[in-house]
Amino acid sequence: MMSARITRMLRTAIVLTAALAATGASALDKGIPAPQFELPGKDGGAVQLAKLQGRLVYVDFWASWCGPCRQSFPWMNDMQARYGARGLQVVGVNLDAKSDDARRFLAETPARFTIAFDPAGATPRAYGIKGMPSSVLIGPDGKVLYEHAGFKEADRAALEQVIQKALGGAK
Amino acid sequence: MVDAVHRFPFESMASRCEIRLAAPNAGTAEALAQAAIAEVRRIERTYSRYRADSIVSRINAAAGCYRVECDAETWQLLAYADHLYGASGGLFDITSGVLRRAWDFRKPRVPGPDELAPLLALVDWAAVRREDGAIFLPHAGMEIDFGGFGKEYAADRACAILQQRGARHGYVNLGGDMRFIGPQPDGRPWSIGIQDPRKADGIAASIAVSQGALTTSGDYERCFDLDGKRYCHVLDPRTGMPVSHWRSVSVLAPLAALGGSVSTIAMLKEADALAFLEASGLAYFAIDSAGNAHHHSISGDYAS
Amino acid sequence: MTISKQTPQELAASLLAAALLLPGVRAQADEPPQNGSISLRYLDYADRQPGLDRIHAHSPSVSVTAPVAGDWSVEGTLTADDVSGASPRYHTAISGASHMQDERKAGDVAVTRYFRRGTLTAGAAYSTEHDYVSRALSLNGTLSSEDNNTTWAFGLAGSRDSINPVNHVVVDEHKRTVSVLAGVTRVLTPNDIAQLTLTRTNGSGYYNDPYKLFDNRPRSRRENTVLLRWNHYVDATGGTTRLGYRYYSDSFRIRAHTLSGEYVQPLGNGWTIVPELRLYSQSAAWFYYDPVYDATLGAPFPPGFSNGADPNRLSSPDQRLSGFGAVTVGLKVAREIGKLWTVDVKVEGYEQRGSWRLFHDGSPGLAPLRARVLQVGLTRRW
Amino acid sequence: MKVRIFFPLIASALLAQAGCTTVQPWEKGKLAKPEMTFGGDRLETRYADHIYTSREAAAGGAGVGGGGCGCN
Repeated sequence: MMSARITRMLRTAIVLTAALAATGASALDKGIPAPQFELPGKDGGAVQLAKLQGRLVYVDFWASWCGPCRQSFPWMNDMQARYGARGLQVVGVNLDAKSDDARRFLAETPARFTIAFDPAGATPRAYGIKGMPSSVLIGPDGKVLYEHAGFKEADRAALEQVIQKALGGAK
Repeated sequence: MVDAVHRFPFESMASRCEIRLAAPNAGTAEALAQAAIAEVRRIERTYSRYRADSIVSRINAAAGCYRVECDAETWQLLAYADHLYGASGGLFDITSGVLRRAWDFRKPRVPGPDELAPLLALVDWAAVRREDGAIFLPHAGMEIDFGGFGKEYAADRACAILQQRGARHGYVNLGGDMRFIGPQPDGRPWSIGIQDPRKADGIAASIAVSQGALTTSGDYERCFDLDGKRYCHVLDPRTGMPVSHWRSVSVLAPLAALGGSVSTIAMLKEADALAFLEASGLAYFAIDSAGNAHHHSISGDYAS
Repeated sequence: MTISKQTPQELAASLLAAALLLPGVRAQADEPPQNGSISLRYLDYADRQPGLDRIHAHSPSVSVTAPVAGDWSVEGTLTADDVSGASPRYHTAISGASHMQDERKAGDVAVTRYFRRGTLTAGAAYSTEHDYVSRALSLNGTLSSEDNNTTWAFGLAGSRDSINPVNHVVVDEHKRTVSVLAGVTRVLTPNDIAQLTLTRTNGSGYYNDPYKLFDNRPRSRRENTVLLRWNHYVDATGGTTRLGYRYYSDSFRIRAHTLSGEYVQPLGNGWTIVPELRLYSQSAAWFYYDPVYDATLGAPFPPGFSNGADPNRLSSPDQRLSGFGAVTVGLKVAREIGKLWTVDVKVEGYEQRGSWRLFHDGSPGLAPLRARVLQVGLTRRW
Repeated sequence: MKVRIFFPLIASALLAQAGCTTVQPWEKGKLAKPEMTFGGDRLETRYADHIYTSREAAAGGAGVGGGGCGCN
């Protein structure tokens, strides 16, 4: 009797592990125009995706409570410093319900790129993001080039290559 | 509880400097500031052409005679100077310091061509030989001078030291060239006024900055007026004469060393300055000889 | 030195790249903690019954969690129990209680692999004391839904113990168990998360307590647990309630209900206070006998022993198999120092009484057991 | 016996049904707090399990794989 139960448990375990490897559906299909947004910026001005037409825009959805987000800020600062002159513009869209939490985060973890606030969460909903943080690379033509959820050490090199390729391509 | 901001004024590189940073208490602020000021003084000692024991003086003394070994830091600075020479089409030439012998901005006197000619012959970065860690100035009397970006480099170093030790809010101001550690303690950016070139205590514009660097080259720092014409210390290395197209060029950049060299090159480019500034991809604020402002700000935290 | 004609983009990039090469002009941003941590903890446990101080235990332990190469993490703990005191030989009899002094060392290690939407953890545990060595292996996994709101958990573990009591009542006895676990965690609202976990353990071998008289237990045991937990964030106070209910039942026909509740209340500048209440109630094992002894032979002989009852009849006078209720009241105070250190102190009082059993009456005639527990902990993240 | 089967069924039904409004990733700020996770301090949990299994008959529930002991 005991072995039957164990084997049944094992079978469900194996089925579940197989599902582990399945890749998730991407929220936005490549090549479609990225949903527009206009959000309040950090120093009062507005941040509009339309105004960044012609630049390679790296939109990153983050929140103060999200651990991997804190890891990604130094990397995004580096990207903005190294590729800003070649047309990259990093835009960090904060999704904290209370923007004060975000400002405390920014005082501790400096952001050398554009910051916008979306406490209501309309933009991430439009972009259909699945995890925190999530980033979307938008080409100079306003179309979605690449999408990425989460941020790990190993992601740094891969993401930089995508940016370089996109910049290389963008004349 | 937001940390208080502490101020540490000091004199260096013949200009008024200040370190402003937020810290839990005066004691930590003092310790941090002293470490940064020590670094600025070290750079000043190492690269000042007025000090006989500096590497720059030793290189200049050996001009036309023998090569001088350089340490890694000097070697990097020379490599950066070489890069600026290339990027500016030869206008940014650290051997042009020798022209200073003809110009004494304390007396309104314009040197004649015969006085400038022998000096112009010594302005030739292209002829300087740099191999396996040593530098050789081929003609006797040649001189190099890091005045073009030495101060900005010191500002970057001081800021890096403060950030390394945990400072998050404040800036380093060396004679008007500013490098920002981070926003004000409450997260708001610093509001910085850009000097009006023609009014000593006037502000031409103000910029909200929370990181990166704000550097300015102007025709009002060391200059004199003669017959209604302004003669400033920014000299064209080909003619030995002061530039006159721009009153001042301010640049916002990730590093002071970059901003400082771009603003100086822009002054030297005279009519082509705007094209060069556009190509540099940096935000700038320039006032031409007629007093009109030309500015370009890229969205994002670099400029307001 | 050629003066290269550079396109605007190249010029800008080359200028910046050159400036960035200048030595020491950019501070290396200090990396935020990578969820590695090391904890030290010390436990001081003492229990007694009216008239007899029973067990006193001091137990330092250390635990390390280290992320490895991005997708892996390794966790390990080491514990040393220094246990001394007296244990009644039957029921809660004071006279003849056996005095003991024991040093137990235990350690375990677990390696976790992180996938995009799940984890897989392999673990091993080892515990040794002078009369009991235990080895255990486990494999646990989790799988999250696409929106990360539902997480399935599954686990499989086995243990193998060898028992050699000092009184040589038995020699080289063994006990093996195999356990399986299945669970689901569900995000209900932005303030609520709930979890249901089912476990089943089958064991065979030596279950007796060799130091208790007339302790003759079945050589197999099947145990089931159902655990329902619910954490709720209270917007008004910024605190979190952590409630849990566990139902336990086994082939000894013991049924146990456990209701546990904690309330975590942050107090500002690093202080946190956590009051805790736990209610427990269990029924007696079917072969447990009350402290009513054989008419002629008296204590500790089970009733009917003298007139020819079957000598290897299953029986046990162990208080832990009796019917009783228990209450734990505790308070933990924690202080976070800077971003990397946390220190905490926890004090708990526990009392177990037959009369406190819920829904039914508990086993009669046993003295109440009281225990006080003191813990001090220090954790550093890196 | 009846309780053993009946109880988990209603519990899991309750769980599945109750969570019908999907919580978006950016709404999980409070859920990310350490006290909202079920893990708890490893050593503290280890001590609690150890004390209760050596004073009560019931054991386990949250996980599998811990070693046994001859505690009395």
